Amino acid sequence: MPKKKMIAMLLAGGQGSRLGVLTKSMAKPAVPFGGKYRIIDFPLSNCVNSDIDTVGVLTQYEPLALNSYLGSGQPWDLDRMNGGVFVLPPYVSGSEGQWYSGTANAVYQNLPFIDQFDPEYVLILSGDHIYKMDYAKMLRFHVEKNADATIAVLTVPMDEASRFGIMNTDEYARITEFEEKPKQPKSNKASMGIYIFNWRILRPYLVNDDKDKSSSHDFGKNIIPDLLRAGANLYAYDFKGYWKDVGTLKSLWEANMDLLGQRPEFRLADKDWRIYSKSPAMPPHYLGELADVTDSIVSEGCVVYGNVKHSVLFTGVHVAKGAYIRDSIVMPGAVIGENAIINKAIIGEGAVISPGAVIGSDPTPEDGVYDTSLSGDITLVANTVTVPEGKRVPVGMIVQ
Amino acid sequence: MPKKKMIAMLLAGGQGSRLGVLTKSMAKPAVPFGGKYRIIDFPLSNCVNSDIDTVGVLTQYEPLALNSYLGSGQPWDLDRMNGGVFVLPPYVSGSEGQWYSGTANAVYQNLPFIDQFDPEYVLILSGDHIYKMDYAKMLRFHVEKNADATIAVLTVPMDEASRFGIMNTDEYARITEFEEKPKQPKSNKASMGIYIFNWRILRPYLVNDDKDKSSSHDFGKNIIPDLLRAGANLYAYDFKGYWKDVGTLKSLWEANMDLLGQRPEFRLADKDWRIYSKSPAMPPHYLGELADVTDSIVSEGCVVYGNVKHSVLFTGVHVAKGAYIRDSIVMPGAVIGENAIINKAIIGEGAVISPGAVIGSDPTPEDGVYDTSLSGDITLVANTVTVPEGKRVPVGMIVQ
Amino acid sequence: MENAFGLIYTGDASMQLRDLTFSRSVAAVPFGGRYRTIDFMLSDLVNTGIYNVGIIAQRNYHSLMDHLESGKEWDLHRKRDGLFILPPFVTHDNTGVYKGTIDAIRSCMGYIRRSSQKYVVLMGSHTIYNTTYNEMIRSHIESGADITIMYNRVEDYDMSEQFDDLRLKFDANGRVIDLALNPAQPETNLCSCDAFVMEKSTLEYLVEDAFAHARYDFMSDVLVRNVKELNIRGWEYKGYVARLNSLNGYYRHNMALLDKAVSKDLFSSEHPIYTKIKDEFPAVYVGEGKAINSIVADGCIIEGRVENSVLFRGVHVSPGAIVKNSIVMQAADIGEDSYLDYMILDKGVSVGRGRNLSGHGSYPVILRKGTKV
Amino acid sequence: MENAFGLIYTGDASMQLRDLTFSRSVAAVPFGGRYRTIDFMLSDLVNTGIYNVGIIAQRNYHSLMDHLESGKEWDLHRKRDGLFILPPFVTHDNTGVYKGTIDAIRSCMGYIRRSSQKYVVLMGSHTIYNTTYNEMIRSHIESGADITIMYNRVEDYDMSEQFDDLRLKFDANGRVIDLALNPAQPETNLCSCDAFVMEKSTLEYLVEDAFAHARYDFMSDVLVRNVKELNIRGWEYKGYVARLNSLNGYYRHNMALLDKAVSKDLFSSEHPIYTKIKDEFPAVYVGEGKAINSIVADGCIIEGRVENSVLFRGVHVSPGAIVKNSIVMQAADIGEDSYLDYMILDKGVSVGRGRNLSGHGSYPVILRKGTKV
Repeated sequence: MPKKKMIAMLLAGGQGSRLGVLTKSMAKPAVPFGGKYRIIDFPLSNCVNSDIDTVGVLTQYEPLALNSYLGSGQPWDLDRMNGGVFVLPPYVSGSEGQWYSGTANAVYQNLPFIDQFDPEYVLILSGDHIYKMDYAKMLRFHVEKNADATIAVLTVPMDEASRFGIMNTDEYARITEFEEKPKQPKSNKASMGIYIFNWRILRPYLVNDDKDKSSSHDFGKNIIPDLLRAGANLYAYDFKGYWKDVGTLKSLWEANMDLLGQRPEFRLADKDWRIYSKSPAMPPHYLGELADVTDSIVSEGCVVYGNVKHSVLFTGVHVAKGAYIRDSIVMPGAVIGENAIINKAIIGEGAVISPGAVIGSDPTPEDGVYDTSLSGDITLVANTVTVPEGKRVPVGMIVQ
Repeated sequence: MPKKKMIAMLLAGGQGSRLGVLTKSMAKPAVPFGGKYRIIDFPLSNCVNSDIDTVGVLTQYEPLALNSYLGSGQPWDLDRMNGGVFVLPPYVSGSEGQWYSGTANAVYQNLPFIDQFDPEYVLILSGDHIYKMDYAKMLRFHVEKNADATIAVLTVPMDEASRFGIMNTDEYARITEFEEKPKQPKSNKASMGIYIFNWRILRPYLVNDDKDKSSSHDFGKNIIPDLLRAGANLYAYDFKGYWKDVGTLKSLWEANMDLLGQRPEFRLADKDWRIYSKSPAMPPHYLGELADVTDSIVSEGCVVYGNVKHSVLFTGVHVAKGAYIRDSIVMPGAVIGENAIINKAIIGEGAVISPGAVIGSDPTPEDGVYDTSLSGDITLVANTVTVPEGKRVPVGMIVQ
Repeated sequence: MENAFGLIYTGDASMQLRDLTFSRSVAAVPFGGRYRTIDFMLSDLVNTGIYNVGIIAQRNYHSLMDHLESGKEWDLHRKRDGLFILPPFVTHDNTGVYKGTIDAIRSCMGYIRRSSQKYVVLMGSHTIYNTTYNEMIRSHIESGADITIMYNRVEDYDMSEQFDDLRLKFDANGRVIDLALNPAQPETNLCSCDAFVMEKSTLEYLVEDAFAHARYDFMSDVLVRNVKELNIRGWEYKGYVARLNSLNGYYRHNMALLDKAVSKDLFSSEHPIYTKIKDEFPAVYVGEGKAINSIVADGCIIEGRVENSVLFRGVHVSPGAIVKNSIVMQAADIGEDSYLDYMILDKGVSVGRGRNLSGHGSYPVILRKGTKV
Repeated sequence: MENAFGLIYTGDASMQLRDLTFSRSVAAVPFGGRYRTIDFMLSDLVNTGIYNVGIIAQRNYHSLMDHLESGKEWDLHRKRDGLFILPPFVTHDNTGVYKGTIDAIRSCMGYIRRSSQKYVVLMGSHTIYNTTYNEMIRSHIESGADITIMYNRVEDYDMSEQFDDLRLKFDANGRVIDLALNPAQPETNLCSCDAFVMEKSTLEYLVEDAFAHARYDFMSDVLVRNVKELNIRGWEYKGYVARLNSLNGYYRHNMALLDKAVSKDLFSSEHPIYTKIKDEFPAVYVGEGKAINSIVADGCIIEGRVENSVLFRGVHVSPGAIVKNSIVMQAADIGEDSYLDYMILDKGVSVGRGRNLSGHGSYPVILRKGTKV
């Protein structure tokens, strides 16, 4: 196996319990996003666009959807002879097996996988962030700084800093201190959970961490503090741009809303940084004579006869005439019946909203005044659920 | 996902503990065989040659080598858009994970995988058998008999029948009784561990078997007897041809020896039933001026200056001048030093036999009289071990 | 899997489609918002379970090669069988132009001979439909026919667009007793769909025999001429058939997709139509952007108004622009406040701000690939 | 990954290799038991970390296309970049034959323009070696050269085989001050390896400029003519170089692989040479079957005697047959008790029982593809 300069380890293990029923039978990275994507498309496309051709996907929770989705890796150009995308589940070694007990432990259990590529650098990624990032630039920074580890950080509003892991740095961007959710933050540089390590440096720390029974085997809680204590060269890499952890229903909804508008917060229409995904074989979408679609994303296979305002329709969604959808995301294959009303809601994959049903409140704002606030509650209809005719699902309810 | 007529589930979970040190860090199906193959190439190639394009590989023991080897499935033509080869490890569902506790349990835990293809038939295979078999023919037999399940059987010598699971059948090949290793066998039709089930029939049996705490969740021990008890239509499909379980060092050695000679027991040189494998990028082999190679298989990347009699040299093996190899198998990348002697032995991957070392007994038989008996013991040098200069490793010893 | 292979004749640049086939064969002509005509033939075969497909290419097959690549989008990148592009063998003696279908088929006899399947489905490339051939092959075998022709009932065949119009007449037993090619006064409304099933050995014999007698056209010289000698039968296809035999026909069949019944027929979810993946983002409607009664593909940015139109991938309709009754192919850029009516825009056309371009329903105007207006 | 793309000129059928290039380009000529010459160029590029490669094809590129397929064996089947076969565009005006290298490169300016890399490695296809270009590119950048030529020191260049023999003369600062193409009396033993590094923009300018002045040969009209104007430098390759510039040379370089030092150079395990996988079984020696001082590929069945020879994949040497000093290409069948000495057998040759065929060391006899003797 030829040596690799840098390989990526993508932590996709999370059950994503804060996404609730959406992740009942799939790992969080397999959750649909942005009309035709799944969350994992974003870190994978970032890798490919950054010339990283070897990605280990660490997962132990309901990997079927993810496994089937990733397949041979071809949609992301990751069907490589040397390298490619590998799903890495826990396994039995010697006579017994061990489940992944933390982010660092998951990587530790796959030391032989990493060692076979003999990489200089290892990039650690999460499977639940939406962003476009050139990891090659971050690596250049890491090399220039002669760092042992580099952590990507985002500048957050000072009054929100206490919700994040905060890096305090000196004038050369060297990290002097790391505080997890500090009450009195000294800086507003928040860790994005994206790390580049010199593999030579990281490896012994993983081995030692495994022996420490009191450790929670986590990069943020254990490995980074261990390295800091030992006086290692840790640097903070400033990331400018859109980044969102879509770990909650609200943030998932919000990130989808961020795709809309004349100057969207996050732009999918970017020829220079393509997001790859596995495309289903569906025809282009069709809008009927009476369809009224405004400020929305409409994916292939959709057939729309009704009204869609400021919403994201995923592949193969049917919207019957008279239906009214607003400030909502409708996941693949969902069917919205005649005169149904969907307002500020998430409709799961393959859900059926029967005619006349109302999901969320009746919409009151005028056209062009959309609710993108996080104050009101999101209403959720889980995957494959059928909401009966005329049924009213109140604001904030979760139907499963 | 389009419906499939038949998909295969390949049980590759075995640690293969009877292969001892050879499987210390890899699952049995990844063990090298026949010069350039690994054991799993045989069932996989059988699948592809039988027009089965969807194979689930069930594994939980050291899957790294297998995972890396299978990659995108391309070498076996299994990089398909719908279907292909999938490595299926145990996983966490809900809040906890469960390791595979038996062959039937492994398939049970992957019900959702099978269901997504909605197959009419499911083929159950083992990952440790060497044979060429047209499963499409077996399926035709299964359909003609209108069977619920069909078990491939091999006719074994009557005096060995008590070592096998024996199927007693009526004149129409219908199985009337199944006896596991019977003291007084009534027939000599031994189960090969290859089953075709109607998925509709098998599915509820797997679900019920999972609930039975006393079950060992095994196809042979539980599912087949359950079906028989329930009066299901079970048929025995007579397989004619070479078949070998290579679960022991002796049978692995013997099966390799079976490839040699003018009329080999098992013929690799078969254009009509190609065995596919992942090829390393190595040049053709080179035999030096003084090389004396007789009745042997020599793979790409080998460089031979010494003597090789009735042996199998795997890819990239080096044999220095004066070395003498006889009735042996030398696995990929092993190096045999000057004047070393290897007799009736298995040399593991990357092992180094230093000059003058002797593995097994000094050879005595004349040219052309080879020892293919299983009476004497095999000597084994484990993967990557170095045997020092001049060292004598006695017959039957295992060096690790 | 069927015991058959597919052989698709992509023909030379056809004059019927005028500027659309200026630099591509009919098989590579864009259709229905994200497809090329060849996608339908390939998907029909793959959905049948036929995984050995030969494509007889002539000159100008580069855009076809680009589109097909290794065949992986149709699951046809295979070690055994798969997709074979059979280009003309250009040598000092051979200019790469075939004398006719017979000559073209004969030039790939090597491929035909090597194919291990018993039956062949021979197809043209200007007739679009969505079916599987399983039933047709079964009916071919059961009837004992030499050749089975797929046909449909045509109601309003526009005689001014007549092209490769092969009419079938049956006797009471279902045997074809007369075939007429491009008849001025068709006796029947049963019209060949340009797909033929026969045994491979039958094809080999018929082609060699015709060639030996200097006859070069499969339809007239083999089928029509031998209707008495051969046991020819038919298999009726009842779904929608789009014959791209004129520019008007091309326009009409694209527009027909706005009819739900037609698009359901051609884009059956049971038999998906596969095509090359372009990794475009989903279409986005921005500001005043609207579309009604239209088909819009991925990668479109709609800021203007679209009516009764088919938009291919990556079209940008700027604010204030109005696109009506038009077919707009890949990556067109429609400038602000421009107006298009009854237009066909080939790939990469750019329409400047405020331009006003109109064709007419019976004569849509076509803008060539890459035109800047 | 290097910021460079590769451009390989495969040339037309070369007369130097006589019957070997009767139906294939030099790039598709089999070499070394399991390779084609193009495998070396592609592997050199891929091992360098160059994943954007254009191959300028001329007539007779079908066997090349068959061999390369989607480029997956070289890991060149990619969505961004990858392998591009650039066939001649045959139209009514263009017969598909280029006037020279300049004309050929110019015909794929579209590909060159679209390539996003700054540097280009331009290569011919009859010079075989195993290296990476990383060091050469670095030296090119550091020296500030316009063009860097890869060269090696030749000791025993056979002037009777002279072909595309470009000699370099340096000044004290390492700048090339003289280039001589096919000189009758070479002044130096520094000979171009037919690989050139330059900025893409330099190539674009030089090609357009030469073409505008009706000059069509890259070596004579661009390099030799402009040696004063251009800052041309060299990068010395010290490993084995096989120039396939004559049939004798072809024979000699294949035989040189029996020398351990040469085969180690060309088949370095650090820089593997990739080729198309054929899924052959490993070679098997049966009964009296023996081989000495020979290279034997997968799929061979050796029942006779092989000496000082190179056997490609799938060769069968029957009992009693003797093969000496010969190159035997894929799938040859050597009959019982036959005798071959100093022969080159092209693909699929069949030698009958008891046949006796001999060439001579200085003039090996070649049997054309598919010959039955």
